[in-house]
Amino acid sequence: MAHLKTPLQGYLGYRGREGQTAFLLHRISGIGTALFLTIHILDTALVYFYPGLYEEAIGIYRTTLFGIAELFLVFLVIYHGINGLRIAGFDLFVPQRWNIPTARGSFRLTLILTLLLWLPAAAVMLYNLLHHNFGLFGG
Amino acid sequence: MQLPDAIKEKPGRNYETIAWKWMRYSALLLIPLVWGHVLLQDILVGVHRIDLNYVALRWASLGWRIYDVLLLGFAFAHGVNGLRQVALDYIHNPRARRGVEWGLLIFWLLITGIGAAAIIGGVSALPE
Amino acid sequence: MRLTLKIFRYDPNTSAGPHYDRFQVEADPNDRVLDLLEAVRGDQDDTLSFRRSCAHGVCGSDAMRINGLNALACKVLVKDLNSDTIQIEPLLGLRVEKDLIVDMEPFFAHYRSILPYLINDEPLPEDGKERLQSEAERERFDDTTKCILCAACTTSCPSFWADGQTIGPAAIVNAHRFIFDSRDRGRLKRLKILAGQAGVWRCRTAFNCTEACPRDIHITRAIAEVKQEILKHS
Amino acid sequence: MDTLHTYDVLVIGGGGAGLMAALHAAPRARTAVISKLYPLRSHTGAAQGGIGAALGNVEEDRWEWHAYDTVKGSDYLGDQDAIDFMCKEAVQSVYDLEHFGLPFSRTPDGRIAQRPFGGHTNNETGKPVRRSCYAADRTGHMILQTLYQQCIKNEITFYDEFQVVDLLLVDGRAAGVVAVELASGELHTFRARAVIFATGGHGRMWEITSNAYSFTGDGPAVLLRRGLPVEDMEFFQFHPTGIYKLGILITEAVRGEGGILLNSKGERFMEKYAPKIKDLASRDVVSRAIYLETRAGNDINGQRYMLLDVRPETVNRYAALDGRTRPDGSPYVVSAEEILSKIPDIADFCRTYLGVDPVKQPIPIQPTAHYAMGGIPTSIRGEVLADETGRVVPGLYAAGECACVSVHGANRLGTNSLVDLIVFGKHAGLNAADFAASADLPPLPENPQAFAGHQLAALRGGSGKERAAQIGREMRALMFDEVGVFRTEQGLEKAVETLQDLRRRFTDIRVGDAGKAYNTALLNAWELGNLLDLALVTARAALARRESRGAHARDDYPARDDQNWLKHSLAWLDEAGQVHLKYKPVTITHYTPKERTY
Ligand SMILES: Cc1cc2nc3c(=O)[nH]c(=O)nc-3n(C[C@H](O)[C@H](O)[C@H](O)COP(=O)(O)OP(=O)(O)OC[C@H]3O[C@@H](n4cnc5c(N)ncnc54)[C@H](O)[C@@H]3O)c2cc1C
Ligand code: HEM
Ligand code: SF4
Ligand code: F3S
Ligand code: FES
Repeated sequence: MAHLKTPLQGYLGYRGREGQTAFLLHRISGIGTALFLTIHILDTALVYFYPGLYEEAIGIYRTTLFGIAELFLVFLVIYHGINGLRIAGFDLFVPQRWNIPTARGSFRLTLILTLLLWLPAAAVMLYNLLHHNFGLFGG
Repeated sequence: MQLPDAIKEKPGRNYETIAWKWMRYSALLLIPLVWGHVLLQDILVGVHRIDLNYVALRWASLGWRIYDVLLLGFAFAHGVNGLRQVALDYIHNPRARRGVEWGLLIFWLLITGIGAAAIIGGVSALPE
Repeated sequence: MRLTLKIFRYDPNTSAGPHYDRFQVEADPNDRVLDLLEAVRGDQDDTLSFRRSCAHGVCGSDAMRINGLNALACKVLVKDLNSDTIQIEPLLGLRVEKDLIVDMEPFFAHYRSILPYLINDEPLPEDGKERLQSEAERERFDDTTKCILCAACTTSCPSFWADGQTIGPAAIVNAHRFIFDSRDRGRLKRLKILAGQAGVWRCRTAFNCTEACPRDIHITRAIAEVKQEILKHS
Repeated sequence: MDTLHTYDVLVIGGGGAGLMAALHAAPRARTAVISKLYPLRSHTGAAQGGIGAALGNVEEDRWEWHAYDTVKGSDYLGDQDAIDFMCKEAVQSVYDLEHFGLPFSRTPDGRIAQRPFGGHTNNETGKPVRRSCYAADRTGHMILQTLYQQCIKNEITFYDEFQVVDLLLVDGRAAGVVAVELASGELHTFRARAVIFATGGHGRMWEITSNAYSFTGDGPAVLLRRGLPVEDMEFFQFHPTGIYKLGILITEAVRGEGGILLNSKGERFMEKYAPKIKDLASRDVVSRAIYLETRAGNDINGQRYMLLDVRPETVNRYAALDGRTRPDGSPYVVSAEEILSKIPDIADFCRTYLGVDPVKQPIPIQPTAHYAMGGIPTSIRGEVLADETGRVVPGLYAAGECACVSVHGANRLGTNSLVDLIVFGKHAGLNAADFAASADLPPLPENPQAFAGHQLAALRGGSGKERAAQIGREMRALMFDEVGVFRTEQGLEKAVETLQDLRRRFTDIRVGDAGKAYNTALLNAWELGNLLDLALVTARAALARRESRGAHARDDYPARDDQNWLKHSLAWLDEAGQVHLKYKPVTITHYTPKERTY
């Protein structure tokens, strides 16, 4: 990857607006999800190939560190989903509406929706984490 | 607007065009599949309650198996094609590109195969 | 008011690598950034190199990064920047030849690759006069005829940063201008070119192009329209 | 890279004139275009108004009417054979542009749209005629783009960012040019059978101008240095409404929509100078009025500008006072939206550069140096003329704003420059290709780069006592004050003297940039030298012409004097810095000079 210099300069130094942020987040969330999904397929497959190892693997998911990572992961999956719908919606159904006000507005809406969906989910997950790992809430 | 065209070479079906459509149409399906999965596993059930028994219980139902096969097929194919797009953005040497594309193809087949085997095979009995 | 210009410098004749120079200039809030560059070159350091010609945003010579955003130096006023330090850098994604001057050839090569000229070998009207075109047909591609090929869009596009082979928004805008011209007959050929690996699918709707365009062209929309047109014919 | 190139035809300049010439020379001759700017950056792209041609798409029109209007507009200094030729050819040339793909605006029946423009009339009724063919308000931009597109299609060879600094002449015949490659700083020698100059105007010698930085008169200056004359340099058009300080053009259309010019007392001063048509008087008249008001101390804030007020309330008030009506007889009442829809680009310029919304605040304006009527003397065939007898320099052609055919005489009509580019650019190209087909390749002079190299070396090796930027500033201020809209004997004498002094001081500058790649300082300094030479010639020719005609307005000789001055000037500049003037008659075919009233 000898050609990363310019993109990095751009991603870090170019003062792009909503569109650039949306693109970067979408890319990061996509790659992140894809990598996680790979691992997840493999560990789930243990139930068939090495069921003995499965419990150990799932044990990792129960650690506090992963619990926190999971919060992020869910955020990324929600964001990627909504933003993906946003992109697909414009591209497939209203391509003529791809202009600056709608692009900026729809991205902000995407962020708001993501937060709205994520906060309750995060609360539940945080509850589970605190409950199981720290014995709170009457654990 | 109907326009006559002198040059009849059509853009035709090429891989990039199909891939672009695929990313978008699969996206529409992925929302219920992926979100449903995440909602169920990570939030409603939670990792602390997931174990072999839980998996075995779920896969006892054919419906869930079909759901998971679909999820695996769509999400992973979508994801791997996404990774391909990202990789081709940054890798320009034609040979390296071909390498990446073949590598990802094999990676996709392999992982999908493993996943599919598990879903079809189900939970093996724990060796006593 | 007094301003500091922080300008990217690179001179291929010396071994020194790229660096930034600072210049203090006296500026009027209504000055164009181009005026400040002229003042620096005229009175402080004549080794500073940049391109310019029309000085009012119609020739496309002086696209550069001003405080991190692509713009024409002659269309950005000091007062609109709201800062005491103005950072001026060359366009991203094209090789810097000297200071703010970048090699435009790859950019024009992409432009040429989409056959940017009317293709129509049919006989001309009998009376030797104009080909007819309705007002609505003319209106269809009006927006994309405004392009001055300044490269502000292409060099703000993350896909172009990542891969200089990407055809880039400016070339697509110019293809759009012909694809939707009712007099043109080379549409499908252009669509085929744009459907390729380096073509329209590289656009991830990052919108930097549309935000940067000094002619306010709806670039992303034009790209989306070309994408739809390809889908229709594939 | 090899620095010797050989072609049949060389075109210097990638603007409208140059590209048109290249397109017409290339099919029959090995052709290359050399341009100091990327061709698409040429100033042709700035033209907004339109291109005049008697297509008669919206109402009756004839090319003969166009010709008469042009003769009259030129204050009878234009050569009538050339004007006839241009106006007749204009029609086909516009159709050619359309066939090349130019996206003209359209009429409801799908033809090229046309609109009225100052000075273009129906000769029978005297009423304005819609003759200006346009593509929104970007006609020049579309011409430039379309011609460049055709050049790509026809695979024309381009040397982009090569600045021509010398013309090679062998036994009085063109043999090629010498150019600096901007990227490398190297000198290149181009050999050719024929050379066409199309380098544009030289408005950058004035402080306030609508012209591009690149309009430095390189072509005429290079030829002057090689002992060839320039024609009618005293005639330079000042457009009355340029944006204050910046000079960016605000088209006449704004006044056409009812805009009013106001001085610091809030007076509509044009009433004093042109009681009948007031703010819609011709360009030279309005520019002069603004200047006189300034001199009388009626400028806004003492800052040498006036206000152009196009707010609906102002427009409607004066329209009522004037009894202005719509075509259907109803009173002329406009809304802000209607005004904005007619002048979108101007509104954009005002907002960007002044922060002024033209329908809410008046626009500060002042006259702006706009267009060079004078330049390299050429025949109708585009051949460069060596003297007052019409002797042709074999193999040397010129077209566009740098040339003087003369079709614009003392004052150019709006839309006629683009016609000039297209018609004479095409014919210069055709004729140069013809010439190249029958001529042999002239030998190169010995040491072809010596003269150019010497000029550039002098700029680097001066004493450094003077700064180029300072000399430039002084020249521009001087030209604007003394050789501007209004001229007087005293002022012109002072200008000639000061310019000679500035030229002496210029030999003491030293370019600080010692590098080769993109040494813009060096080439800018060289361009300043060109401007100084042309400024001197302009001032000198203006001093000599003791009459007022078209754009040349003498305070002390306010009347046109056909007895003594119905003639073109030709100026030579010798090495000692002396200007030598000669004159040649105007070609008059069927329009006898009479007083010019509108
Ligand atoms: C703001 C504005 C509005 C106008 N509106 C109208 C209008 O509505 N209608 C109309 O008819 N006219 C109009 N004009 C006038 C008209 O646009 C110009 O006169 C005309 O475009 C000049 O064309 P050209 O081809 O001669 O020069 P340009 O288009 O400027 O081309 C000059 C070329 O020469 C090249 N060049 C210069 N020096 C050198 C050198 N030393 N070596 C190599 N190359 C060189 C440059 O790179 C450039 O490519 C307008 C002018 C202005 C400024
Ligand atoms: C939840 C539903 C999902 C939706 C609606 C969705 C939608 C999309 C869309 C529309 C794109 C194309 C973006 C573009 O070309 O500009 C995309 C790209 C991508 N997606 Fe998804 N996706 C979803 C889930 C996933 C999952 C589960 C993964 C991981 C396996 C994933 C990984 C990727 C990757 C890696 C990209 C490429 C990103 C890039 O090019 O920058 N997506 N997604
Ligand atoms: S589309 Fe806009 S930003 Fe891009 S080259 Fe054209 S004018 Fe410049
Ligand atoms: S910035 Fe690039 S990604 Fe698309 S919207 Fe513009 S071309
Ligand atoms: S100098 Fe022409 S666009 Fe800025």
